[in-house]
Amino acid sequence: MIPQTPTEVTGPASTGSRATRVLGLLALVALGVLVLFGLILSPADASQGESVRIMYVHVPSATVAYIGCFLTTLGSIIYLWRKSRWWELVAYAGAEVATLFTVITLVTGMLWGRPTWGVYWVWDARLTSTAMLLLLLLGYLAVRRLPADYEVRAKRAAIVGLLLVPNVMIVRKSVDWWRTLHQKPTLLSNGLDSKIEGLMLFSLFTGFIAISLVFGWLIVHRFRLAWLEEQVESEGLDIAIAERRAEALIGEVAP
Amino acid sequence: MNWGYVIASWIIVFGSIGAYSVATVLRGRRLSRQVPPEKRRWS
Amino acid sequence: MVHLRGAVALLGRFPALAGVDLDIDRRRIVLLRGPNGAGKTTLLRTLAGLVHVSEGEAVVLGVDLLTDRRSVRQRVGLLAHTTGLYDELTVADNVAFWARAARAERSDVDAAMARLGLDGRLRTVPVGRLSAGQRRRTSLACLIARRPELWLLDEPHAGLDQEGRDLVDQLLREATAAGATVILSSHELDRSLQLADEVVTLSGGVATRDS
Amino acid sequence: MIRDALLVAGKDLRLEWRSRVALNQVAPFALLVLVLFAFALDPDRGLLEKATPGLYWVAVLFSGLLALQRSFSIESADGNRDALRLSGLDPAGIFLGKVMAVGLQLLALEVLLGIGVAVLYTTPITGWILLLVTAMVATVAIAAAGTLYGVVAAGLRVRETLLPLLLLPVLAPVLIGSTRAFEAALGGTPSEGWPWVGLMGVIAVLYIVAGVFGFGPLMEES
Repeated sequence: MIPQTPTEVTGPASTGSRATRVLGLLALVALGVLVLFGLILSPADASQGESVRIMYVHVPSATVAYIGCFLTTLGSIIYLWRKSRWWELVAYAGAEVATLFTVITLVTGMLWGRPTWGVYWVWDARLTSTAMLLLLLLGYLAVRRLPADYEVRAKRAAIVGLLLVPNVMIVRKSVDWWRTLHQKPTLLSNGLDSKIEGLMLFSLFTGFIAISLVFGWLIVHRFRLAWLEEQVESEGLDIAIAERRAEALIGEVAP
Repeated sequence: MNWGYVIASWIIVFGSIGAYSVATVLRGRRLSRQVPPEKRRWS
Repeated sequence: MVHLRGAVALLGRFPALAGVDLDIDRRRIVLLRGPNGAGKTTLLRTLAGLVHVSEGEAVVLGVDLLTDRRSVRQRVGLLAHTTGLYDELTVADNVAFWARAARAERSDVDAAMARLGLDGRLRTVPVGRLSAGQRRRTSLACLIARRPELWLLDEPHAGLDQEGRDLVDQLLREATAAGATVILSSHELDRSLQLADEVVTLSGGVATRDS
Repeated sequence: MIRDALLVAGKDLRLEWRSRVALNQVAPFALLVLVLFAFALDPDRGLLEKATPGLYWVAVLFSGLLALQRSFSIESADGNRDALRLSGLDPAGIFLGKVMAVGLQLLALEVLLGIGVAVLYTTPITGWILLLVTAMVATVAIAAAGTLYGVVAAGLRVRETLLPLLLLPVLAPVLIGSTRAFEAALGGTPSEGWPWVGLMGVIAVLYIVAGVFGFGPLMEES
């Protein structure tokens, strides 16, 4: 992931490298194992029935979404502190991948809710704070993708990114308080806490491994893509200075 | 009886991750051509 | 007072200054000239500490602009095309706000307004209702109340009447007599050449000194 | 820093006083929102009464958003950012000054809306201490967060649309907290309201600190 000194002069013509190919292969194998255990080998839950299988992808997705947010805040802090563009791009990659997994978390949560609660949406504390998380991430991405100079975008986005994790914590706390005053239907306390064992636990574990590998692979590729985007933007600065100086020479010849 | 929701969730998970991955990789390939090799410092 | 060596300044990705060399001593009046787009305005904004110098050397009033731009800002006075004045506030409120922000004394504020002829009926007129020349006078009043060590003026004569232009020249001579340094750009060449001690021509983001 | 803050706050309030935009446009808008709620929720069915605290704070939030937009549109004149950077004002002072000015305008709006709610929705007012403390803390939180995100969006063509997107999700906990605290006060169980005041206090402090340290970098480079 760290841009290193070139080992060969001709770099790869994509965002891939030997390391990411190994990582990608591992992720694919893990996903295969996850399908095998999550959909075929593990039994249905006594109380939830088959819909417990949604948990094996839902819970890991929620976890990596939070990890992505954490990367965004961490990257933003280091960018503001050290002026490190590298970390700024990590923050950007983290936010975008986190957005993907937040959407996945929301959709799978709703699809789990329909057979369990009979409706797609209830104002469950976790579901609500995940929706708020999505809105906060979209705000960050809106600033980061502003049509403006890199410095302007990066600095403003970094302030928003810096406050992302504190905001997520405050929103979660407030939504928890807000809901728990009335009822307590959260995904985990309703389903998995009590009698999870054996193959089901192993399936969930496989889910964490597989989704984490996918997350890592996506972060590396998205980071490298952001790196390329930035290179394309700053490309040709030397040429621009030379052209500007040439203007001066022409000016001297023609008085 | 809930298999429909299970399959739908898994398809959405695998589909969206797959689509995002493909988009990222393809865009990476396209941009790579515009950047000189010495600035793509990974191997 | 001012020392630039190969200074590059970017506006976005455009190199508005493409390696400027410039040395200016204290108490001098220096005229910048050059065609539109030569980098005059960017040079003045750079010297005021508003634009980031990405390459080369840049020292203004003994402060290195590459490491510290903030401490220069309070000590210079920039008269730009844009005024930064609040349209809905009166002339007196505007001058008082900007001058007191720079820690000017109340008496300096009144003196500056009197000097620019803003002490009469104009005091209580909202800036939004002023003519271009009157706005320029208001900006100048804000500037002289701050007593800057380095005056940076982007076409100070533009929009002023005959009397106003004479007043500007007089203010600049007084400023240098009091120990300040002045750099101005102007298209009023006859008037400015009389006023200036030195002339620097900018073209394509590069400076050359006229002998 | 405090001196600069007072200078900026004084300037903003004087400008508001001279232009009277808050008085002539924002205040009537706030009252209009109250009337619209009454149209949407039939006043005879008791819905309005139950929802009063929530409606009140939604009205504060939306009219406060207008006041915030206004507070940044006066700084959007050509060259204003340059002038502020050259002025010698401490960026933290500018931030605090704008927070003060926006906060005072919000308080005025809240008083007006409070009178409006009491009269139009015939809400009996109880639990004064909790009501006042909630209003103060929520106002500081809204003004501080609004000013910080206001400058993130400032100077861009998309300013008017970007600010609500950034600000409203962040203020959702303030809306929840202030509404619950008001319900507790009006329902005669003030002890349930104080934890919410604490939560809003945390938000207010977070944004004051972030603004004091973040305003300087945000004023540069744009």
